[in-house]
This record gives sequence, structure tokens and C-alpha cells, in this order.
Amino acid sequence: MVSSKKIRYCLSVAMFISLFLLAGIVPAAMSANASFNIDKMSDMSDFDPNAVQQPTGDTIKIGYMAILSGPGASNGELFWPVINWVAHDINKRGGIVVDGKKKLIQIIKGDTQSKPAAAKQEAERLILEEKVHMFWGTSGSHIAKVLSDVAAKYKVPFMNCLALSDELMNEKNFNRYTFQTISNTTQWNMALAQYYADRPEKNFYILCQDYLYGHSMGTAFAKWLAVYKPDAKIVGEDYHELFLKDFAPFLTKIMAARPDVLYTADWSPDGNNLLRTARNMGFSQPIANIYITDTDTQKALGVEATKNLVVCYPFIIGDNPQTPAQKKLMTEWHKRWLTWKAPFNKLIYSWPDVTIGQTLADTYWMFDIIERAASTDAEKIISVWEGDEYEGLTGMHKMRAEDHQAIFPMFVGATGYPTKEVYPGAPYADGFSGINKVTTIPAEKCTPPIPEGLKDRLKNK
Amino acid sequence: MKIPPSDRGTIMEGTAFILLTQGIHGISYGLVLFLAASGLSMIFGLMDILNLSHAYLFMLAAYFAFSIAQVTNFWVALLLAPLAIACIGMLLERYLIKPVHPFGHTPELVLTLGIGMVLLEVVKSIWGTTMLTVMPPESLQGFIPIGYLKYPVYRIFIIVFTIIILCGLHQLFRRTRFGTIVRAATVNSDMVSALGINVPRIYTLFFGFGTWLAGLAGVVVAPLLSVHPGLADQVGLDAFVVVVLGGLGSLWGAFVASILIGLLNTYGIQLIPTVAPLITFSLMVLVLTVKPTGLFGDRQ
Amino acid sequence: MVILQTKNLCHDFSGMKVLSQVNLEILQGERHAVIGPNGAGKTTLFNVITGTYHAKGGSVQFKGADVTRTEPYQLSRMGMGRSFQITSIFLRQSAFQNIRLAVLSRRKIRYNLFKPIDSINIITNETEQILRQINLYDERNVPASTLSYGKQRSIELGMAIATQPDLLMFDEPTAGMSKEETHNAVRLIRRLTEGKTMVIVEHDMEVVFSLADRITVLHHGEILLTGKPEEIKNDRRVRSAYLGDSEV
Amino acid sequence: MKITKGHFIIGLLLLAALAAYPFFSGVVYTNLFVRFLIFALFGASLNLLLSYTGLLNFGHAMFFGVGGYATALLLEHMPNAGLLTALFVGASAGALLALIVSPMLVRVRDTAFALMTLALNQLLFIACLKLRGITYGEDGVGGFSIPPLNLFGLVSVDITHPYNFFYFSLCIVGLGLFLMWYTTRTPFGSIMIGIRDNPNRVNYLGFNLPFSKTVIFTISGFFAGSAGALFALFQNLVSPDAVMHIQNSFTAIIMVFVGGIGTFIGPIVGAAIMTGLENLAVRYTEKIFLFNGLLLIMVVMFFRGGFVGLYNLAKAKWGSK
Repeated sequence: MVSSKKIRYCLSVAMFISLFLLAGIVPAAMSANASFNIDKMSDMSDFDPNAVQQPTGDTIKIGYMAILSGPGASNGELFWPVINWVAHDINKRGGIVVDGKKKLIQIIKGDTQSKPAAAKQEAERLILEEKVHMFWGTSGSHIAKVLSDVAAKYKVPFMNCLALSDELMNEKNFNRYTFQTISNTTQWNMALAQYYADRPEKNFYILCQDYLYGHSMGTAFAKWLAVYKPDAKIVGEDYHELFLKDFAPFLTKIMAARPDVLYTADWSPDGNNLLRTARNMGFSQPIANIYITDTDTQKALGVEATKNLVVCYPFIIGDNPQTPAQKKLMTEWHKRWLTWKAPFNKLIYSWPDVTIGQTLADTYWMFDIIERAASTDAEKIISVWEGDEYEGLTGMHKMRAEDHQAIFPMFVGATGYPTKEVYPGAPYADGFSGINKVTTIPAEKCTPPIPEGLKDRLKNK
Repeated sequence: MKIPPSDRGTIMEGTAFILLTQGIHGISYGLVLFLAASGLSMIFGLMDILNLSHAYLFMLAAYFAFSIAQVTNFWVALLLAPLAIACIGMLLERYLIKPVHPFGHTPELVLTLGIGMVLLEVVKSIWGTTMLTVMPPESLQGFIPIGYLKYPVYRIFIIVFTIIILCGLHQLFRRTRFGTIVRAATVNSDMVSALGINVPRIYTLFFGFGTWLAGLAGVVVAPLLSVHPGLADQVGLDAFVVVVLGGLGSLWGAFVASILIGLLNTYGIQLIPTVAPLITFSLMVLVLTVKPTGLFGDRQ
Repeated sequence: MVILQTKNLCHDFSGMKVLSQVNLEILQGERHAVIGPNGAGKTTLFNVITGTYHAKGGSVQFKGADVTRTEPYQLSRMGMGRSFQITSIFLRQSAFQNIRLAVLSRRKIRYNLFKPIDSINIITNETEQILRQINLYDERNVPASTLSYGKQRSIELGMAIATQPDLLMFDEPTAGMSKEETHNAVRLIRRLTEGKTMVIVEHDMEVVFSLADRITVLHHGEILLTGKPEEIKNDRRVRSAYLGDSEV
Repeated sequence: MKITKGHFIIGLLLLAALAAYPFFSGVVYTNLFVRFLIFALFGASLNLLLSYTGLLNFGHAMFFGVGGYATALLLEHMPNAGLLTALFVGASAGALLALIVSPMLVRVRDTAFALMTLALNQLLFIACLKLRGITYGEDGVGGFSIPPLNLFGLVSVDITHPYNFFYFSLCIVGLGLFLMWYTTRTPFGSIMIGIRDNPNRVNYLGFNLPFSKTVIFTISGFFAGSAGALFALFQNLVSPDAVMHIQNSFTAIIMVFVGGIGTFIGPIVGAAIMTGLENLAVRYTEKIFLFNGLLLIMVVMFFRGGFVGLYNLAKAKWGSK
């Protein structure tokens, strides 16, 4: 997928930028500090997300901050197999040497109930009572903001691999203890805008949820579309009520405006209802989205309804893995998945791709950092992670030191039917349209500008 | 509102189609709301009970529809699910609500609140919290063209189906013996029991009938909206507004109010999208300030 | 001096005529009874005067002021106390607390949030004094719901009197009472309304003739005649209105 | 109930225990106790309406929310405002909202009243989400500076420290509960009880019913607003679903019912039970709703007097032996 010429090109640009920024300090190392090594992955045949035994005692404690109760509870369940797959893999290798001792990894659940106040309460409990060393989380930008404040107050590092709004790492909210490994709103929309830059579609209709996240995504896409595709036209822009009951009125408005592409950042249940109502009402044009719906709903909607979905994500492998590492991981994970029982036998867990793949790769990166820091001490982890370059499953991930935002190539996948078999007898999407065409947007084409206030954060250290 | 001239019609014609389609959307969603709210309003009218768990029974029906439709088809679900909900409703009334009813409205409202919470958790533990999809039956999956816009057949089915139910209700109350007894008991239940009619049994049956309507609404709405634990809150609040706005206990009030809210909602989205969600509640507060008993109601 | 007057008062319930052209006059200090067969409109007249209904036609004058549209609480403040045909007291509270609320109203203590009520002695004394008058002093701390029907009616009367109104309106005060209870109630009413103006709507002729100075007979929503008890007793029209001689 | 010497000693012991509580319970349980205090104040303010005036307010969270937002926004825009002023602003915001909504509410009764308050609460919740310019929408107002408590300029106490905040909230809630208890003892208190038992008769006794209800509403709104303000200072964050959501109104009703409707101590006991339950549920299960729902049904079905009623029942049965 990414030819060696391209890698060298990315590296040189990345090196040039880091040189320019860290003028006073020794130029960054040419090659990556570390990389994901598939061969080190232990035999995962005994891994079962339903029956995870957490080691206790003197362990590396990770606070898994997720929505475990309330309407959004499916969200919390989604990443439980991911973080435990990595913990299980590392524990089978004997754990990580930390402060001179080999320690196993213990995952401790923290229920944010998708409410800022509850999340704050729970995070403090995990720190004060369970003595967690690091936070892993969390869905909902407003929840991530609260966790990042708690992380700073109690000096506990927090990896945010799920919430993506720009405000999280801007001057006002930035703090040294939070690292964002998922792309932010700007990166996202820069990538998607560039994807459409040299494509025929001209008219775009923006429909997002009427709250902070929805507005920031809608406005960002309009802004970067104007930059990369000046001749594109926004034929309509609407923000609907969260948990909207009936999308039909919006669909009639959209179909009247006859757009080529409908752009939405909705997550479920809104995304789900939007897709169903759109296809039910005969709107067959492409829908550019992030996580419009889960795989089980796509299977229920069938081939026609799930055609023409354009997914932009920081991690997409699709139906033909490029590198041996991708192939092995996809095969290994899928084989294990076939044995899992409810609720983890759902289709969304079938491939370590898109959301599941991205969080899996980021979690491997996090534990790699702890291994290299050989300590759970916040300062050591921060110094290793700032400026780190990690060759992940889908390309080079660089943690920018100034604003703790990870930079990496973005991907845009288009769904179609049929999809190839990842390994004999295992089609990527069976009975519905899956991602069968992936376009890469190189890192330097979607590197967001460093927030003004943080540009010289390290210089006056 | 920029509307490109459709290739066949002028801009005016384009607007006409849009407004017509939005009107039909409004009516179809309004009628679903009416189905959900009518049971609630009638139960209050006759038995002076306000059942906060009504919306959760409505959601339970949608989940039943999902499970039954998986095994058989949509039509069997449309038949069985409401009946199951009616039975559950009767059990609830007989063993939980009836003993508490004599103690006035406060304990009763709080009791039904508790029942709602329990139903929510039961649903989550059985069906989980992810989105479940109920597809409309094949015969109702097509479109019919309105100008250059296409309109799903299923929504037309909803309008027709609800009108039939409404006429059925009308006939039931006007013609049948059960209907006459119910109307008499609404005015003076002591006199009706004095005439030797087992009023408590009528109450239980009628409560079952009210929840049966909620069951119908649940099944009918399942293919429209995805079935998930938040469905009860989503539609439940609108149903309450319909009942209170239309006048507690008045069937025609609920009908007019639900159409009104349906249309206001869709035209609100078409014309003033940002403020649309506020319309429903501000309308309710406005009406109640002017006429505390609602549009058609006579009782508080 | 006329304390209460209705000028061609009309009232109907959605078209059904109940009162037509009623001109009633109540003099200061007199005990006036309003009698008439069932359905004559006595209770409606009573409720229109006390502000429960707003008259559809004509007007009600109280102490010279037009009170046709006035709210019940303003009428009470202007000095019109009333009792209810169906006992309407605070059943969950004791007799003492029931009467005390009426005393608070008389002393115009409406929004006092500063002094504990138990520490205001004049309130307690006045309440106890009224309780002695309606001889419920011994059972003053027992919840009203546990008292007998007669005693609850005494609380009803006590509350009406406790506001020390200029005009007392009684709506069938002895309704549902036994012979013996009626006697006690009549003696109580006579004692409590000494020197005060009173209007009583009543069925029981015995009560009417033992209490009333003047009687007005209401028939089919109109005043048949007003006069002394003797005139009313022997009047032919009254007898026919009541269908047959009611031996007094 | 005469204050005997026994009561006095028990009171003193209780105070000593409360004073020493943070030291032997650690930060987490101190924070838990503060949450209990805040919800006790909130529950007691609803109790004024529910138990003492018979007004079933299904939207009490709107006063709590407005109080919280007023304090948070004040400290956001005027960081140097005093702590007590911020608290007072929050409380009076609650009272002001009560005053504004009263004309609509005092003329409706019973079920329509309950639904009207529910609708108003939902209206304010949506408004909170939509007026992003003022309330920052979904994220809510957070990270504002908490000014120190300066007692008459003599000493300045930084209340962000959990222990200090514990004592601060103990005094505020203690004062609030005492004032509310005192209100029920005043003449206006007996008018409130009259309205609960027989509003029609109160009207005929010469009390302006709508205006009296408005006064009661404003008092209850004041204390609910103060609870909201205290919550804002405690969490240093106020978001729509934390303070304004209908779920908070339901929680308040559950507290009054489970604790014991009709008594003053009821909501305080109810707050203790609810906070305890929530704390246990968070650790062991995600089914908090099931707990609350079943508890509610049992209380309404079997012991309508709530835990206080149960305690009195038990005392009466065994106490006399």
C-alpha cells in the first residue's frame, strides 16, 4: 500500500519539520524509536474477553475509562476486548520490566456514565483508591476534558485514543499529562477534504449533531473543503437535535438540495437512524461519515443500503491487508473472534480494523512507551512519549512534543460489494457492502497546525 | 432555503412538493405519537391513573417485535407483541397499581416511575444496549414518487393503519357494550358498579387495552427508528406532551395535539432548524398557562 | 342597615336556569334563614354570595361594595365567614391546629416566617378560648379524623367563627346530624352568633323556626316571599310550595 | 418535644463525630459525605413542597441546575467574586427562577402540575444544551477558579482542599436544614400544611392561595439553588446532564419517598441511602437503575412511610416492650 519511496519521503519531511522545531536540541533520530513487532505477539488462543482474569497485587494498573451504564453503554463494552487483548498478550510474555521488576498489567474499569460529573468522581476514586498508574479512554470530548483535568491535578498520565475535538489539546485545555493518539477534528477534515480534492463530486450537504462536537466537525469540513477544493459547493448545512426521533424531514430537505455527498459526523443512535431513513427514502448518494453505524446494523440493512459509505479514519486496513504484520494480526484476531460468545460475538468485533484496529494499535504503542520508560513514573513516561516515533501497523506515528498530538497518515475507505477474503473462507464483509477501496492521505498532508500558545512550550523549559 | 429548479417543475412546484412531503412526514410521525399517547390519555380519562411506565411498555413492544420478527415476520409481530404487552399491562394494574391507587396521585406516579426504571434494566439485560434493526415487511419497502421526491410506502402504511385504529376506537366506544360501560364509568364509576357491573375487572381490561395500543405503536415505530434503550425517553416525552396538550382524558384532544406536534416538528425543521426541538415544550407550557386543562380536556 | 344585598341576581349552569332576578336583603345583626324545597337554588345562591361561583347576571353587594367577581379569600378578609355543607376541615391535623389557622387569618398573620408559632401566646390563648366555646378543649390535640361527625361539624363552625366575621354564612350546618346532635348544634349556633349577622340555608324547619328572625322562601330560583316566621308558617303559597302541610 | 439533657449530650456527641469524620475516613469517603450533604439539602428543599405543601414537583432539578450554573458562570466571568457571594448568587438564582415559573404553576393542580414542572425542566435542559454561547452546551462550565473563604477578613481558608470543603459544606447544609426546619415551625409553616391538607378551605379562610404558593416555591427554589451552587463549587464543573437532567428530579423524589414522606428528616435519611447505594452500585454492578426502581416500588407498595416510617413502626412495636 505505501511504497518504500513514499516512506522515505515522509521521513525526510518529518525530520525536516522536527529539525526546524527542535533547533536547539540534538536533531531527532532518523529512524523510528520503536515499532510494532508482530512476531513478538504471543499465542492468543486462550484469550476470551468474557472470562478475563485480572492479575492483582503489585501490577501496572490501567484505568479503563468508558461508558459502562446508561444509554451509551454499548460504547464501553466495545473496547473491552481491545485493551484486554493487549494486556493478555503482554502478560503472557511475562509482563513489562518497571522500576527493576517484571510487572503484569491489570485493567480496572471506570464507569463515566457519559456524564462529566460522574466521570470526575470515578476518575478520582480510581486514583485515590485503586492507585491506577495511567488512564485509557474515553468516548465524548466533554468527558475527555474532565479526565484530562483530573490527570493533571493528580499527575497521572492519560492516553486519549477516542475523543477527537480540537479543544482538548488547545492552549486553554492542554496539560503535560494527556496524550492524544487519535486524530483531532482538523486532521480528520483535512484528510477527508483532500480525498475529495481530485474527485468528481461537487455539491456537499453537511448534517451533524447540534452540540459542540457536531458543530466543530461541520465547520472544520467546510473550511478545509474550501482550501483543498475551491470549486466545491456546500448546498446545505444543518445541525439536528441530539437523539433525533425522525430524520425524514431532514432527508426531504437534503434530497431537495440534490447533493453529490452527504457529510455527517453522527454517532449512534443518530447515525444509525440517519442511514436507515436515508436509504429507506431512496437517498442513494454517498455518505461521508466517521462511525455512522455498527457492523451488525450494516448486516441487517443489507448490500444496497450499505453501498457508497465513505469512512474516514486514522486506521483502515480494509479487505486486503498490505504488510505481513497486518495480515497476521487480521487472521489471528478473526480466528479467535469466531470462538467468542455474546456480547463479543457481534460483527463489530470480527476484524481488528477501523475503531477496533486504531485503539488496538494505540494501546500497543502505550505499553511500548511504558516498556521503554521502564517506569510508571509520570515524568519518565512523558519524556519518552514526547517526540516519540513509532512505526505502527499502518505507518509512522509521531507524538508531537509541543501539544501531545499524534501525527500519522489518515485513510479513507469506500464500501462496495463484494469484498475480498482476508484469508481463505473469511470474507471481509459477508452479506453487506464492506470497505474494499482504501486511499491513504500521507501524514504531512494532514498535519494540523500547532496551537499558537504551545509553539514554544518546550523552548522556555 | 435554496431549492435548485427541478428538471420537470419550476421552483414554485419544487417548494410545493417539499412542503407536501414534509406535511406527510408530520402526519405520519404525529399519528405514531397518537397511537403511543392515546392509551395513556384514555387510561387517565377512565381510571385517573397517569402511568409513567407507559413509554417503557411502548419500547418493550419494539423489542418484542424485534425478537418475533427474527423468528417469523413483521405481521406476526404486529399481532403478538401488542397482546403480550396488554397482558403485562393487566398484570401491572392488577397487582401493583390497583393497591396503590387509593392513596392518591403522588404514590401512584412514583410507583409507575419505579416500574419504568425496572423495565429499562430488564430490557438492557435481555437485549443488551446495542442498536437493533427491524426491517419493514417486503411488501412495504418500496417508494412512491411525489414530484421528483420519493416517499417510502411504509410511512403511508402507518397513516392508513392508524386511521383504521382510530375509527375502530371510535366505533368501539360508540357501538359496543364494553365501550358504553367504559364511557359511563368515566363519568360515574360508583353508579356503574351499583348496576352490578364488576368495575375493577373493567378497569383491568381497559388498562390492558390502553397498553395494547402502546404495544401497537411500539411495533409500528420499530422499522422507523432503531430499537435501543433510549427509545422510551425519546418518544415518551413527546407522548406526555400530546396527552397534556390535548387535555387529560380526551381522545380527540390527543389526536389533534399529536398531529399539531408532528407538523410543527417537521415544518420547524424545514424552516427554523436550530430552534425546532424547543417548539414542542414551549407550545405545551404556553397552552397550559392559558388553559390549564389543555385544549379539549375538562379535568386537571 | 343593609349589610348584604343581591340585585336581580341570575345564574345558570350552561343554560339551565337556576336563579332568576333574586333580590335578597340581609339586615345588620339579624338572623336570616333561606328555605325552599329541594332544587329551589338555595345552595347555588349561597355559593354565588360566598364567591364560589361568579353570578351570570345581576350583582352582590357586601357592606356597600360590589363583590360579584371577588375571590373567596378577599370576601373572607372583608368579614364574610362561611361553613361548608360537606365538612371541609383539615382531617390530618388536630382540632387545635384547625382553629389556630382561622385565628391566624383573623390576626392577619399571613407570611410570618420569623417567630415559631408555638411562642405566639395570643394566638394560642385565642384558639383555646374558641375551643372551649365549641367544647372541644379536652380533645384539642387528637387528629380531627378520629373525632365523631358531630364534633367535626363543631370544628367547621368553630373555624367560621374564629375569623370573627361581620357576616356568618351557614350552609345546612346540621346536615346529617341526629336529633340530639342537631339540638346541641342549634344551641351552639345561637350562643356563638349572639349579636352577629347570620344567614342560614336549611331544610330542617325546626332549626329554622328556632333560630331565624326573618325567613326568605326560595322556589324555582325566585323569591316567593320574605317575612317573620309566623307569616311564613301560615302562608298558603309556602305550604303548596312544600306540597302539603308541614306541621310545625 | 422538650430538649432534655439526654438530647443535648447526643447532639454534642454527634457534632464531635462529624468534626472528626474526615480524619479517620480518608479523602474518598469525605467526598462521598459531601455529596450526601449536598443531596440532603436538595432533598429537603423538595420536601418543603412535597411533604409540607402537597405540591408534587417533578422538575425540582431546574432550581438545582440554575443555582449551579449561576455560581459557575459568576466565578467564570468574575473570578475575584467572594465565595459566599457566589453561593448567595446561586441560591437567589434558584429563587428567581421559582418566582418566574410560579404564575404558570400556581394555577394548575395535581397531575397537570406534575407534568407542567416536568415540561419546564425539560425545556430548561434543552435550553442549556442549545445556548452554547452562555452555557458552553454539552461540555458545561468547568475549571473556574474557586475563591478562598475569608471569614471577616481575618483568616482566608482555601476550600479546594477536601477537608476544608467538608467543614464548609457541613456548616452551609446545617444552616440550610435548620432554616427550612424553622420555616415549618412558623405561622407560614402551618399555612403550608393547611394547603397540603385542604387547599380549598385555606382559600376560604382568607389566605391568597396562588401568592402563598409562590412564596413557598421561592423559598424552596432558594435552598435548591444553594444546593446547586454548593455542587458547582464541589465539582468545579457544571454540565447539563449533571445538574439539569430530569433524572436529578426523579432522584430527589426517590430520596423523599425512600427516606419517609411527610417528615422533615425523611429526605436526609433518603439522601444517605441513595448516596450509599450509588457508591456501592458503581463498584459492583452497572444496574443502578434496577436498584432504584425496585427500592421505589417496594417503598410505595409496602412501607409508604419510608425508612423513617419503618423506624417509627419498629420503635412503637418493640420500644414499648
